[in-house]
Amino acid sequence: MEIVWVLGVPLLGSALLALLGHKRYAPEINIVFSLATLVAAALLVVRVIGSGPMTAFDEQFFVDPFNVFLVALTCLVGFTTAVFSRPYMRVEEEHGRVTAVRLRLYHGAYQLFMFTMLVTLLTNNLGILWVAMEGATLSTVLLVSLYRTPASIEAAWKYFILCGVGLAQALFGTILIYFAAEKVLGGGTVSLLWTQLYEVRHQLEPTVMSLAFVFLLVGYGTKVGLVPLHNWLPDAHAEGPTPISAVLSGLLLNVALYAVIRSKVLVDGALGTEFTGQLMMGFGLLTVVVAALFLSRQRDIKRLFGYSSIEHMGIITFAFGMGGKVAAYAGLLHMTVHSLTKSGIFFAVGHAVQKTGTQNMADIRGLIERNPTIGWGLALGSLAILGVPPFGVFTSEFMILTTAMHEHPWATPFLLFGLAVAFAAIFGKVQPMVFGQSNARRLPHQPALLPVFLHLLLVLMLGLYIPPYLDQWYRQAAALIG
Amino acid sequence: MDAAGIAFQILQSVFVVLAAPALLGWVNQCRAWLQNRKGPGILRPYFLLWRLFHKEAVVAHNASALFRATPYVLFGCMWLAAGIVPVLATDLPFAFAADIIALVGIFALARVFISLAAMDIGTAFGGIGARREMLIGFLAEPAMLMTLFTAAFLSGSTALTTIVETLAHREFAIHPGLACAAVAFLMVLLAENARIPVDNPTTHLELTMIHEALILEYSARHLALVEWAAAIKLFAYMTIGIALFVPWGIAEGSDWLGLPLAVAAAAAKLALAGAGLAVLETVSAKFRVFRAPEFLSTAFLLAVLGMLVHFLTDV
Amino acid sequence: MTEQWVNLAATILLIIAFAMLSQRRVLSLVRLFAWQGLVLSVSTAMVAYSTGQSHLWISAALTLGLKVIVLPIVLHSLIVRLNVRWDVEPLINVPTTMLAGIGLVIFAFALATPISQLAGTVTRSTLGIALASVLLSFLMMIVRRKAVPQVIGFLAMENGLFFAATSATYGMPLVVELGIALDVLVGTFVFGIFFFHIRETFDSLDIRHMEKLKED
Amino acid sequence: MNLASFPSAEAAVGIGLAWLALGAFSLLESERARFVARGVFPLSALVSFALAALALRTLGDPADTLTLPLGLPDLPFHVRLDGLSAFFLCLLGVCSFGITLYASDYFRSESVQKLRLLSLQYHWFLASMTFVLLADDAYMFMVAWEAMALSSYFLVVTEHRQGTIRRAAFIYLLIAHIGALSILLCFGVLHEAGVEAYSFDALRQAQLTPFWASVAFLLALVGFGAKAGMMPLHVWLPDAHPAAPSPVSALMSGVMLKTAIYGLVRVVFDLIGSPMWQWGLLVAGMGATTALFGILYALQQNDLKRLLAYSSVENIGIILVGLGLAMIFFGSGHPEAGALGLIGAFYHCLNHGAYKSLLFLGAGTVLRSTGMRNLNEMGGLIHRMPQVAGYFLVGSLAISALPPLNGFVSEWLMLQTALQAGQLDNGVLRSLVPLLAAMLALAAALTARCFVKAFGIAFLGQPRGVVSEHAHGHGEEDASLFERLGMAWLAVWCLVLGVFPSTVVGLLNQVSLSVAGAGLPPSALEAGVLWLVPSTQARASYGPIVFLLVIAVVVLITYVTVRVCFHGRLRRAPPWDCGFPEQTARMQDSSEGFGQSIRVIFAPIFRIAQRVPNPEDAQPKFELRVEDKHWHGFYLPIARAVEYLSARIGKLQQGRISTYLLYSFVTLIALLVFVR
Repeated sequence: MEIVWVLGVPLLGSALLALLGHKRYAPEINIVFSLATLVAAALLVVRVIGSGPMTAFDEQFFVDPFNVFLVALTCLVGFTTAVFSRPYMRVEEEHGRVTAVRLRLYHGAYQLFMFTMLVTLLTNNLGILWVAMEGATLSTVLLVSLYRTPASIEAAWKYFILCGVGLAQALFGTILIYFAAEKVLGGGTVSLLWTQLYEVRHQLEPTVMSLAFVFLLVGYGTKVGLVPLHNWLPDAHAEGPTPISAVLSGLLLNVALYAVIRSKVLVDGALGTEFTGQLMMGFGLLTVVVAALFLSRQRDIKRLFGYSSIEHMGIITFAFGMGGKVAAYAGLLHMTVHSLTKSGIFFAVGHAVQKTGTQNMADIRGLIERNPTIGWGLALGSLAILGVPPFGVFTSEFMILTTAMHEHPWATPFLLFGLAVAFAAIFGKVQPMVFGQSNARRLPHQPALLPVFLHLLLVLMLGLYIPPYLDQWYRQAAALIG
Repeated sequence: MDAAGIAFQILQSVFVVLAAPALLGWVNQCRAWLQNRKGPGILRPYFLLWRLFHKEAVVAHNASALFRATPYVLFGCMWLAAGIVPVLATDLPFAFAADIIALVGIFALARVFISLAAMDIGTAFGGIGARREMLIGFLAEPAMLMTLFTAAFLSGSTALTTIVETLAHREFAIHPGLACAAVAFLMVLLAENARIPVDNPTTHLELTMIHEALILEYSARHLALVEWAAAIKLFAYMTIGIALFVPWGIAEGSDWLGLPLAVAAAAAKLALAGAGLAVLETVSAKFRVFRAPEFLSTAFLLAVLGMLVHFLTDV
Repeated sequence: MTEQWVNLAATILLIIAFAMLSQRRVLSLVRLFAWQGLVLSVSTAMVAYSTGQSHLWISAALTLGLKVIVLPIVLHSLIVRLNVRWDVEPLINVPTTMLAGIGLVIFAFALATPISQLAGTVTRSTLGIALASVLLSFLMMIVRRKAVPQVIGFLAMENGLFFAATSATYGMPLVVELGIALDVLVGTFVFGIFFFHIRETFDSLDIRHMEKLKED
Repeated sequence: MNLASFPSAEAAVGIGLAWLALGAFSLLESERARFVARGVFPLSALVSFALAALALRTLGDPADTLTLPLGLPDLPFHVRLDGLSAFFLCLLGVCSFGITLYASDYFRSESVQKLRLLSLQYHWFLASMTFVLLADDAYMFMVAWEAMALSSYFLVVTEHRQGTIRRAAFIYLLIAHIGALSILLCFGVLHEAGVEAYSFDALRQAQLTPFWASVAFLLALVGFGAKAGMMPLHVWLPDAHPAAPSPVSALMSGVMLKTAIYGLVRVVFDLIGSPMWQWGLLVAGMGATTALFGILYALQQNDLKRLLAYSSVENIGIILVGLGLAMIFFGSGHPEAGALGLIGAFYHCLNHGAYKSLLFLGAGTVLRSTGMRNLNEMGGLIHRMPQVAGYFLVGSLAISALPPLNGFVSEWLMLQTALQAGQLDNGVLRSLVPLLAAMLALAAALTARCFVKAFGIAFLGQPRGVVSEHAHGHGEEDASLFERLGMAWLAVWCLVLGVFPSTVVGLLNQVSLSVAGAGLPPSALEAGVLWLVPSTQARASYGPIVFLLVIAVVVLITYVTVRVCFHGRLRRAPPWDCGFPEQTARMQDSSEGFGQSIRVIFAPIFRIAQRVPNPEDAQPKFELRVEDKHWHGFYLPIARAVEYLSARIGKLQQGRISTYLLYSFVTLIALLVFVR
């Protein structure tokens, strides 16, 4: 029942905002719907904690510890982003960057995006998963080009084409899985249900499954932002409105990775080898190293953090590739803290960009003097994302690095190189923005920094203390994946 | 530590302090003879000190307390050094307070103080003197330490008294390690006591002087103490050299009967060493200041070599 | 019997894919795309007829409606309205592209053969062709420099996938098929909107104008 | 009170928490700056005192452990207070007591906004150091370790408007972070599997092949070496330490560097357990190079605080030599000599903590009161601020390893360790170890020269420049009361540590016993309070009390004799001008001048840019820049290589969508080929 609420609320919100999105009070409606989704998700979480994994609607939907925590995370970040977007989009409107009509599109698509992501997470049907993922692309592509600048249109076009082509590969992979499952489970919907497939995963044809995994990895990996399929990501992050950058980085990438991991579990069962793990480790390392090198060349602040997301996706992919309970636990934790931290950073970045009127990092200086909260938010957020304790990103990196050192020592130099270069690149660019002589100006609307510090506080907490129920989730999910 | 030991200790200290100017006088006298001059006599330094003590001290306007305290510190350091080097006997209770490393430390302490005092007034020469003194020091000090270490390795101890006892009982043999060390020590001695070829104790030429530049601002009793300390320093160095390289004849234990013999032996050895120093100073010419580091690094190298040679030969 | 017809359809599809790869005129591309849809629809119907899978009829009808009628019309009208009928020069010359295409076909066949052996369907030998047409469409997207042909390539790739689904498995479950169809439809509309935006912003649908976002 | 049941670990954690709370509290207080300076800082000093007392009391006790309800699920924060931790906590407590007292005066003229943050970061810095020393699992250690780096980073960047300071802080944090990653990997090597296995107890159990043990050791050396300022990872240190406010510089140099030493000892002696002599050779060699380079660079500095920072590099080198010697001796089966080296290294940690803090505080008062940090502007400060001059002199003498102050004791202990080389069986080692002693001696002599320069040029002579009008002092020229108290405390420690070494060595012997399982021979400990003896008195001994007494008595006797027998007449006159009456203050030897001869002798190790004016120059100006070669020879090439790589990689993303599609296509094809 809660599933209906979780999925229905954003769908309804989308429909409503498609009509009312241009009104003065639309941001508030957006917030209310996001909050309602969050509440529904919380109820779902309570239910799952209470009674364990469950399926619904003829097994079409499925909730287990793995996806329920992602659902909760998605709804939480969705809500805080909605809170952040209220003053942010108002300022944009006053600066004349968006019109009321486009705000209608913005608000409607925002809720639609939430809906598609929640469907992706909750569905048990691999086909629907694909459909919803494509839907997520479709609902955000026009948001990326919201400002209608040449750059934003170019970014959106690349986003659309690259992700579309990528997802086409994923569809082929899905077809192959269905092809393999058909012989075991017979045809029909049942052959695409993840729970059913999971039961029979050992009987699936290995050749087909390994081929399927390649297509799925390339397909969903495009959305995850794995190198060399990542090229859409920095553009889309830099040119879209900041709230969209926040949810793209914080949520969409996670969801895409979720799809990869769901497939990996099945393929692993079929193959019984470390094939998928090695593939993912390879992609992960390549991603970390290349993204780190890209980081040091950035001038645009949002692009910078876009690349940082790529790097972190690389780390997570590597972690899941290693497998094992600790690594999988760390990967899940990293997904959580990365999306919290990165969206928090984008909130801070959004305000900083509005205050200084530029995304060029060389022109942003001394935030801490004129806007201490934004400055501190950006500084602490960057440090957190760079894996400096006591923030939670460190916790997962701690587990990932030590496990890697123990099980795959050859990989650690790459990781070390990536992390060190990323640190130098990001912090070397963030520090002069935060400190020094200020050039920021006053804005008509109070910045909504509550989300920033809420996220940072959560991440800080995860660095020092992981609540038992969260721990239980992670453990169960890690057992499932690892 | 017994009463006899303490008596010996005090006796030796007093002896050294009182005898030191005589050694200086002797060296100068020898040098004069070698240069075909008549010479001022051995007792001349005592007379000079006496005269200086009677004079009125003149101190620069901006001299600080450090400036005035330094001569006393210097004198105290040297006295202590003289007290722990076995000159007459090896049973010196104070010697346990300071082994060879501490001995080098004492000399360093004195050096730092005199250098600081030289910089206190703020004249150009004081600064130059301090800088040159520390230039000599930074190479001489480790060279000295390495020399002593060779002996320490030989005897398995860093206590001077133990070293001397061990070495004195050793069969006479040419020890290549020790020989290197001896040469190095001699070089350090020359440098540390402002002798030719590193410094010229008799010059007041601004561009070359080291020791004299340091004490340019001192007068009267302060100067007397500084000069006296310098004399003790020379004495101490010579006795260290003697103790390390020709230790025979020293009185062991609180041996009152052996004392006259020890005094005689010490006096003879010192007289010989002083004469040798005079010869050395006469036949060599002073280096330019910036050659001094080369001279001293040679000493340092020799000392280290001596130590290594010791390890190669004395397994 | 059906197998031979389906194989024939597959061969036609492959030929159409090559034709699209070499076609320079946009309107002809749209026409080829419609033909591709038609062949797809017919072959789906044949499979449906021979196997009695009822949902395949719906698939066939859907394909006919969407890919033979709606999308070509939409594309055609867009081309007319945007006045982008002129010829398209590919980035790489046609013979080279064709050679690469032949290589791809061989590769796809080699890849698909072991899998085809496992398939229990009558249409199994066509899986290689389906994969080949997917890859050929991919290649087409790479070598085109205008937005519209690129989108047609994208849609052709979708067709190839659809054919793969039918040939390998007698089609995906209906829900999924419907979802995919919806996505394709919405996607095409979004593409349409984009064409206008691009045109408005850059005065041309040449995607070479959109190479500003890069590392330098 | 029952000794056995005293909850020492709890108390230590409580002290860390107290500091955290004080920091948070000062953030709450937004109105009165004076209150923070006068209330929070003295309170914090009391906390330091409590820590020192607690640590001193528990130094010899068996380890006390505690588990905190924080941390990872299977790995709550483990706390352990054993001899090693207690010793370093003691160091922290002792130094921070003086520094914090000082800080309460030093900071009081800051604005409220700045002071709040400063106080927060300062106290969190203290707390994180406490937790680093208490941590008993890899995770808590890393968290505390990086929290320490982070809080000190923010302290360094306090004056963030200056570009050089921002750059210094950035490089500091970068190297600290890379070092931390290296430490992390070291723990990774040591741990077996599973999250629970990150507690130090589990790491101790690890069975490692010599290869992996060496990997772990090397990673630890790089990680802790980066923090300690070991060459060539030291480049951040001379920039970052001077950039911070002076009490913070004092804390960083005096205490924070020692946490790195603590870490190295903890990992090598405790976690890995059995050091190999090859490691010792490496550590000692690095240490000796570090010491020599550090002091040579220190000699070339004109900025007083920078000079002190480079001198910290040197001291770390000396400590590393001590540690290396200890590892050599432990590794070749001579635990007694090894323990002596370890004790020497620990002693030097303590000493450096005391005198380097003192020196930084002295430099701080000079900076606060006159606004000057360039030696070439100073001169004659002894007349303006005799108190500071006195304390600075004590510090300078102590750091120059002059008896009877403390620096000499540790130097002596390490030389004594080197003199045990005769015991070694390996011929190469036997001749290398004395070489280390030679390097140590050279470094010590150079230190003396360096501090004669620092003290002489800053405090003696005549003023060289005009005192800045903008000096942010508060009226008083010399150190104010709390500043004096802070410095006096540290100066007293310099003296106490110098005069009562045998007591300290007795305590350190227990530390050595607890961490390495070996101590000095009994004959060494029976010699009594007067004598410091490494093995037997016949071999070597040092009696600073006797030493001090003799010098004092002699000086007194001389003074009295001179005064009684002769007279005390004194006349003030202008200094002797050697016949050239136009002497000015500018003719004094300058800071560059004092380094000149060293610069010439050791020219190859410096990067010198010098411009000597022509005789015809209308406005002759001498310019000299001496830079660290490591920066140009090691770091810049790495940075350039990374830049080059990233430029190459950047070409991948050249904006054309066809190319991107091609990537995706090629990836797919390649993977498909791979799968087949």
